[in-house]
Amino acid sequence: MSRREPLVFEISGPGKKAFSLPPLDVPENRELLGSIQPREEIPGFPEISEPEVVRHFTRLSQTNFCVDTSFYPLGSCTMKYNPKVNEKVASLPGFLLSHPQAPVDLVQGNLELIKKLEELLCVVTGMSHFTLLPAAGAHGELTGMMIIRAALTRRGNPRKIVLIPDSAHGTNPSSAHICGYQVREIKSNEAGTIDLKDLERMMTEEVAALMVTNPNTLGIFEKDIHRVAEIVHDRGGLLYMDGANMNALIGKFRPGDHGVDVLHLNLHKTFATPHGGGGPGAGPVGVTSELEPFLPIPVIKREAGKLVLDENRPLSIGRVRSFYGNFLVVVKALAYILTLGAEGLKEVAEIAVLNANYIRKSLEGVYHLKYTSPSLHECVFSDKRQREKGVQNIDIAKRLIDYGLHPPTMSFPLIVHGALMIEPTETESKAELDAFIDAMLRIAREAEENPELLKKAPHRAYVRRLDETAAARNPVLRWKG
Amino acid sequence: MSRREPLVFEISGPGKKAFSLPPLDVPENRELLGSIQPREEIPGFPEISEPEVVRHFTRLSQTNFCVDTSFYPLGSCTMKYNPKVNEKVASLPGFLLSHPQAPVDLVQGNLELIKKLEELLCVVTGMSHFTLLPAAGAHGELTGMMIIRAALTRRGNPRKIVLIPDSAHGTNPSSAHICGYQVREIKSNEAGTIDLKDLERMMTEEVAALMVTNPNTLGIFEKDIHRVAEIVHDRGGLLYMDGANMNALIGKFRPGDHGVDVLHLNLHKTFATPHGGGGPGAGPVGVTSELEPFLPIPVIKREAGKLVLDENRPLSIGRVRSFYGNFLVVVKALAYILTLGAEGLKEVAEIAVLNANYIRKSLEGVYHLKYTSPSLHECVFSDKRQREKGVQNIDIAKRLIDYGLHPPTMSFPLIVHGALMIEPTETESKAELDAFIDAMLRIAREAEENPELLKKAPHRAYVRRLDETAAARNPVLRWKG
Amino acid sequence: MAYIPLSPADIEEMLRRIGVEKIDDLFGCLPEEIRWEGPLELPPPLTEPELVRYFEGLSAKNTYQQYASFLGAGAYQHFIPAVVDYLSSRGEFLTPYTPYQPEVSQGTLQIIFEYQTLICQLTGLDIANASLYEGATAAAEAVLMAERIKPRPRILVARSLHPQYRQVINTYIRNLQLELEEVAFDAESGRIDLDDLKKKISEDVAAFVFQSPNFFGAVEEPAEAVSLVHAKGGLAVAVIAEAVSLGLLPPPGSYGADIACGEGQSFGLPLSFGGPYLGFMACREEFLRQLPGRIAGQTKDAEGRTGYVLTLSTREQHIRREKATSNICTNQAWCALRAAIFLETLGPQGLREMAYQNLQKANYGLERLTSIPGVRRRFVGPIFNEFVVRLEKPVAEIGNKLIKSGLIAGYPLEKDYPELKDCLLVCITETHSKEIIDRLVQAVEEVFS
Amino acid sequence: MAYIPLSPADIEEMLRRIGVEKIDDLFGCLPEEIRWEGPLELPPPLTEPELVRYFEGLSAKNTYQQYASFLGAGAYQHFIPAVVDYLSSRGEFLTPYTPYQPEVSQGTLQIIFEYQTLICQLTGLDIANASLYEGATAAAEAVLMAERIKPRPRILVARSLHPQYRQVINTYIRNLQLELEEVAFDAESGRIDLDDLKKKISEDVAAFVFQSPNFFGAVEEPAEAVSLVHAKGGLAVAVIAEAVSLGLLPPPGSYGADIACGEGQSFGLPLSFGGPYLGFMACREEFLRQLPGRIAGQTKDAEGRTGYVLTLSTREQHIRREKATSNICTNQAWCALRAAIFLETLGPQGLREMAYQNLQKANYGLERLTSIPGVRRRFVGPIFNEFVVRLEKPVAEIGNKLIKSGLIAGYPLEKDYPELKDCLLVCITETHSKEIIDRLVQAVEEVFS
Ligand SMILES: Cc1ncc(COP(=O)(O)O)c(C=O)c1O
Ligand SMILES: Cc1ncc(COP(=O)(O)O)c(C=O)c1O
Repeated sequence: MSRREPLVFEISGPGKKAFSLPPLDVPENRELLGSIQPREEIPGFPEISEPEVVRHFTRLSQTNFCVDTSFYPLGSCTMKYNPKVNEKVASLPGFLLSHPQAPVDLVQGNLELIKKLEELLCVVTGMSHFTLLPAAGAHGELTGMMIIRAALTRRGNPRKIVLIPDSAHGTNPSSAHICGYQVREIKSNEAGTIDLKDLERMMTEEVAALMVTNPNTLGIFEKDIHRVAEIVHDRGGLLYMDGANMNALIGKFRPGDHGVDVLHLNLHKTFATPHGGGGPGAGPVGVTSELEPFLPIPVIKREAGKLVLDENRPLSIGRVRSFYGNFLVVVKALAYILTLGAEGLKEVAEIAVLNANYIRKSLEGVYHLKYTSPSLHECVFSDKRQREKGVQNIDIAKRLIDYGLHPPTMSFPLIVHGALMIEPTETESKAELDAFIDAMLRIAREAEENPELLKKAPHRAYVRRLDETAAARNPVLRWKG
Repeated sequence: MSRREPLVFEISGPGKKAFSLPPLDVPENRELLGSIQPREEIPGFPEISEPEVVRHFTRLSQTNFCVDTSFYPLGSCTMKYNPKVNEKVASLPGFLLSHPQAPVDLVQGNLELIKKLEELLCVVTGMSHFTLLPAAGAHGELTGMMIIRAALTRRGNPRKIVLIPDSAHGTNPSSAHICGYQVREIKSNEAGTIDLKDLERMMTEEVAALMVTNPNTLGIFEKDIHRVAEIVHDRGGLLYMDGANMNALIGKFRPGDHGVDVLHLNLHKTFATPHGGGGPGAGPVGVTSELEPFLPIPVIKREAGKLVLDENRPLSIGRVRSFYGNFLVVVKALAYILTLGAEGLKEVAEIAVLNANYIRKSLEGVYHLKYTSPSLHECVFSDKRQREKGVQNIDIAKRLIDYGLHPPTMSFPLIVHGALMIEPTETESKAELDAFIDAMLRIAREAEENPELLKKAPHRAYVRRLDETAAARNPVLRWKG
Repeated sequence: MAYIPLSPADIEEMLRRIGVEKIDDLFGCLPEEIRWEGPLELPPPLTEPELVRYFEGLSAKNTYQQYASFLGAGAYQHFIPAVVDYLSSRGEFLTPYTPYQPEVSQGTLQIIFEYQTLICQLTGLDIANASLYEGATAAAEAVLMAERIKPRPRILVARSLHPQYRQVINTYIRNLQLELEEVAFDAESGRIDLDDLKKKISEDVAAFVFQSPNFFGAVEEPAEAVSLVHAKGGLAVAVIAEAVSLGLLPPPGSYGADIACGEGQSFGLPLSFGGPYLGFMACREEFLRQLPGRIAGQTKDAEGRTGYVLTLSTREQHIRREKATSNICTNQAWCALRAAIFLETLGPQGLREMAYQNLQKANYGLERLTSIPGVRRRFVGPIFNEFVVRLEKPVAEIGNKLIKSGLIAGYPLEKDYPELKDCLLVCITETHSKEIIDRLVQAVEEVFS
Repeated sequence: MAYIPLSPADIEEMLRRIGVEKIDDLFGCLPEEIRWEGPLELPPPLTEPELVRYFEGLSAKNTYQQYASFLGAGAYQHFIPAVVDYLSSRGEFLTPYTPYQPEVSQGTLQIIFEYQTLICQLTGLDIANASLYEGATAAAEAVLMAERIKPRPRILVARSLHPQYRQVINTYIRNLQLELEEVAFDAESGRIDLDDLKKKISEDVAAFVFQSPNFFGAVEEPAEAVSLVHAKGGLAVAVIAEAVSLGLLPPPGSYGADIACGEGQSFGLPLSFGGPYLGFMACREEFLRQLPGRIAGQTKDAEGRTGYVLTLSTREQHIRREKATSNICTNQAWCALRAAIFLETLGPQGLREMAYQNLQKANYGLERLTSIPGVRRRFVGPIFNEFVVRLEKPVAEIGNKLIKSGLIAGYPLEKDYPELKDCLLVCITETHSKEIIDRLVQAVEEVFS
């Protein structure tokens, strides 16, 4: 009986409107477009009033789970609290209104801000230089791999292959591929980490780089990172680290100190910028000083007491996007670091790891844990036990919705069949964790006693379970009226 | 199973915090309070973190129905759409940051703004002067009645009695009473309006004023307003009009042209300022030029090219609140009038009346309509038919909740037993009206077929029906831990 | 028009259903003679870009915000955490009305319940209401309430109560056969003159109303005054105009106040040229039935779960009409919401720290200023975040000179207290950095040298 | 710390449950040798008031916003209705992630579906994705997509395509054995030089990429160019850098574009120093399986009710890994939300009117400016809201003088087009009043007199 919000196109009515401009204040000239026929109408484009706009989006908004309302333990995504003061400072008029093509003299505040965050990220990671241009993690990977390719090309040979552990996020192989590399998978060992022997075997002169995620997507620290770097470097390769999981390590481990040549961070994870329903984020890339010449343009530098844009960099990989990155995201991340300081950031890692281990300990024995190495910021269970009753990870996930909880990540790591990758982050209270644990334990019992209940879940959401197969089979990708 | 948000006191944990100030930057002196013992603690005061603050209030917010999400036909309250740009202009720093004790030279923008709205309200209502000081409708009534009393006192006799129709809102008699008057009720006639004969009879030399609401709370126009004014004036009384229902009349009828001596408006009704979950509002009072000397202080006047505050007004009733009224509400109301202009305001009244009549026509015959005079902006049905099945207005109201609709007003007018006072306003679409009509028709059928369903409603709200009797019998008015 | 969601076709169809030809037919009930036919003489409508420009223009005509200001006198500049704006601007808080229908208003109601509890905790009293208009009318309501409890003809108010509050009380009671009398302040300390109180208190006094910190910023120690009042069977009404002081100073309950009321603006409401602000009121449990305004209470739903409702409405105008405890209907709920967010964000440590910094900084400023020859402290005794200085040059002249240096030094007391015509009321809060205080000191020094 | 909701007691209890003594024990998996032990050398933490002050300081260091600016060149100042900020700032939109779990993300998903439809309607193409990073990477993705559809070694780009877009395409393809070649612009009209295109087009060209209105503001009539490309079996990729133009100019679908992509910043995103912006992409239905990025689709739930999901994810990296159509994961969903609110608020009339005013005002400015001796129109033919003028004095000198009068006259073309070193690109939108345009004209006049 609960009413469903129609599509805007179904609310539309000819003649309704929500917006007007002031009357044109220059003499009108009806012959400006020459032989070009201006379009007479935009078929189907919706016409609604302002109250309808507001209701439409407000109602739709309420059907979303989000960090502001719900525990959101989506593994690998670091769904932490997004501080509200950061939104406020990112809306200051000097930032919002400044044009990316403005003369640099008039936007020194912006350049100082970007430079500042670059410097602080160097401090945090031990890398020697950062670029804040990439729009997201994957974009950072691409940028980073391009830097590696450019550096190796400069050394004489870009090489052909990139090694990537089988536990890696899908963007890693995809980014390497767009950069012109073939991808070879390294199998994880029983501890869930890189098998050094395998690495030694595969790390040939053909291999440009190893892309390692640390802690990896199982939440396990690649403790041999030092040795890994040695092997890669010995064979003339470079070491790329996917820093998407830095929330576990911040203030505890600086990749730049331990042989990592290129690193990307996700500001929308570790540095608390909001995920926006899928973006925008930012994926800054840090490099060693050796790789600095290859950074994308523009690079901000200080010259005669002011900040300028350096685009004249012959070794640069070139431009990876227009303008200066997702600037407002950068503002928020800087605000976050300045608020937390050194102690605060370390506390982030500590509590993130505490929370994950609290969950792990509370669910171990009830859910199957394929890799039992110590967990850092997340733990990856599987549905192995529940599958005996025909219950899969997706059923558990959908049942969590009935308890008002966002499900964990299930799409990876691919090496855990039926994965439930749980990352609570440090911004969850014990009460929230306990509610989640409690729900998971109940669900495990329900899986025993009433598996159908789970397979039909969710029962109490805005919609019942949606048919994703049908969606892909008969794609309806736009309203057609 | 849906989780309920605990009280903040239940989330509290010693040592958690959401806010810090910068360190004290002046030399500390520990002996400043002399013999006064600073309080050591505030027993029970909650300690929570910022993520918890945000979740707490966001979750709670979602349990509210509101104009931004729901049709809200609460009669007599004019729950129209609150334009968002008005919120924006009311947050401009020049308004938000200005101190009420600032030297007038430094706040000329504010004074101009207030003056402007005073003038425009005069245009809209035909009154000769306005004060924007009152904080709400009832405060306006009190102010207005004080003005009447002061004027009559000046004429020689404040008199003793105020006449008020039995259909009036409860604030009318209450305000008159606080102003030192006895209240006498005038019975409504069969048309639902003031009985002129009765008025003639009751309008003695003892009577200070008649408080009339027009259109009255039945949504019916007091068409004899002219004659009413004559009668009151002939006997030396003054005519007060409660303008809470001006949404029906704006651009169609100006009270000041027809014998009304004092009028209050509700900016939070007719002029679209948000209701804020119960306030703030503003209840400006308009008066004839004869009554101008009695307006409360301060009065803004122009003097040597600038605006100043006149507090030296010997006949004034005095000060009715601190400072200059609910200033930000005034900003929003001015924005509304300037956006709509003359044509827009008239359209407001027209569509408000159209919408109400559309509902009336669609429900007539199914719900009982005690007064069949033409409706303006609202129509008042009753539960008379449904009561035969034991179903009362409250059951209908609670059932509407199950359909995602806010119930109408039920607490008055007292002359309609089991009232359902429905005011759709002009900002509802036909689709919203149809959904409401449809629900009301279904509920009428449900009342026939399954009265228990209604008596147990709501079934799908955040809570089931709440026990108001128990609340009043054993008042628990604060958390005690 | 942007705010009307009906298309011409919708209107046609609706008119058809109603059975009239045109909208004007629906106004047939307005006799032609009295119908307004012409267009209203209003300015032509503004589009959104024009509207924004117009108000930006007005906002910019205010220059106050460009000054470093030391104004208090009933409205206080405090820091407001970003979450207060973020949360309170949600449509679910801005656009519902009074929670008459509790099942669809649990958010509003639970927050009122929390707010009432916070006010009780802060004031040290038993119960609180959901809000009143602002401080001055709250004080007036307290007087009316006291008189209902103790129907006696005289009301005493301290002369150190905010002058506007005194005026409002006077406006409210002058039609009610009540007599208002002022109790002097002690010329040396600025506090309640106990001798004067002793003289004036009697068994026909319904209530004694005083403010602490008082209008001069002096922190009262009201226990003795309260005893005097109680001894004659009257009620003690404590007014708090600077609510942040409750984070540090003894609560009204601790010194025996029967009713505490005042202004909650300091709890997360911007200065906003004086409104909307937040009237609050708390009292002892036994006076519950005389408390004005809305009250939220806890109850159970049909399934036994806890929920909240407006309660005890038999006190209110919509039930009791002329016999109600107040005529208030629309109150300041959204301001109370902001106060609740503010207080829950600050917590006991944050509120205390804020109050403590006010105390420290104001005293620092007081000490520095009064070390300038020509500037003297007017009253002895503890202050909170305001204090009175006596200037050896005309206050207006000094004020004008400082304004030229971008400073508003304070509130001149002459208008309200002719006897203090050479005095200035200076307010310093946690928002004033040492640097800005020093700037004031230096500027005053210059004026006096 | 404000963002951590655990009390010391909570931590104790949790450690006990885990069975370790202290938090540090949980980091045992980090070998001691590689653990960072010291504190990070970061500035001391700022409290909220300090943080706000710090950023206010940085914001104030930007002075750009004090100028009347005629900059466009890929980023456009348009009016943004208040509802866009109001609605998009809701936590329910800001703080969820990609809607992997559709049952708790119907809001996000339905809005993406609406957004995709709006983009299809505006571009006149069949399908659209949920967003890409911004205009330049969208163009690069379009090139990669075209090459997957037509695996051929050469890519042609119009020299009148935004210089930064050309550079980004170059960065993306240089590791992929693809060759990039520029197609000249006609020296007179600034449009695509069809002769040059004819010379360069061949059967080994995968795609021809052009922009309309192009970087010089000239409105292309691309039908002929598109035919030339199609005749050789290549794909025509239309780039739109100024999305508001779609409200008035013929949509890419109407002139045969196979893929349309570009920058959606004009749809409700503030200038923000260049980001976050909104890459959009639409194409013909047959290319669906090669489209990069997320796509929302309609489906049914278990009770047969309509709902929305992310679909066709077999194109994407999390399923296909190195064989995916793109590596994109996090996109610009929130920017697409803002675009959807913006477009639904403007509606067809509003968007058309906005575009129309851009056209009229820019042409008014063009005419007025070029009536000044020393200022000449560089290209003939219709423009939208940007145009190029040739100045008879050095561009930098003129620019510096105007800046002193508070004006930023436009974007000097020399850096990107040495052949246009005496030229300035001027942008005028609906946000420029006649008065401000006239002020520019007058200032330029003064400089030239
Ligand atoms: C481990 C890991 N690497 C890379 C990415 C890609 O980052 P983005 O989505 O910002 O492109 C993700 C994102 O979920 C991730 O979890
Ligand atoms: C007819 C009428 N008069 C007066 C009032 C009182 O106005 P307020 O609530 O603003 O005090 C109301 C409020 O609902 C009303 O409907």
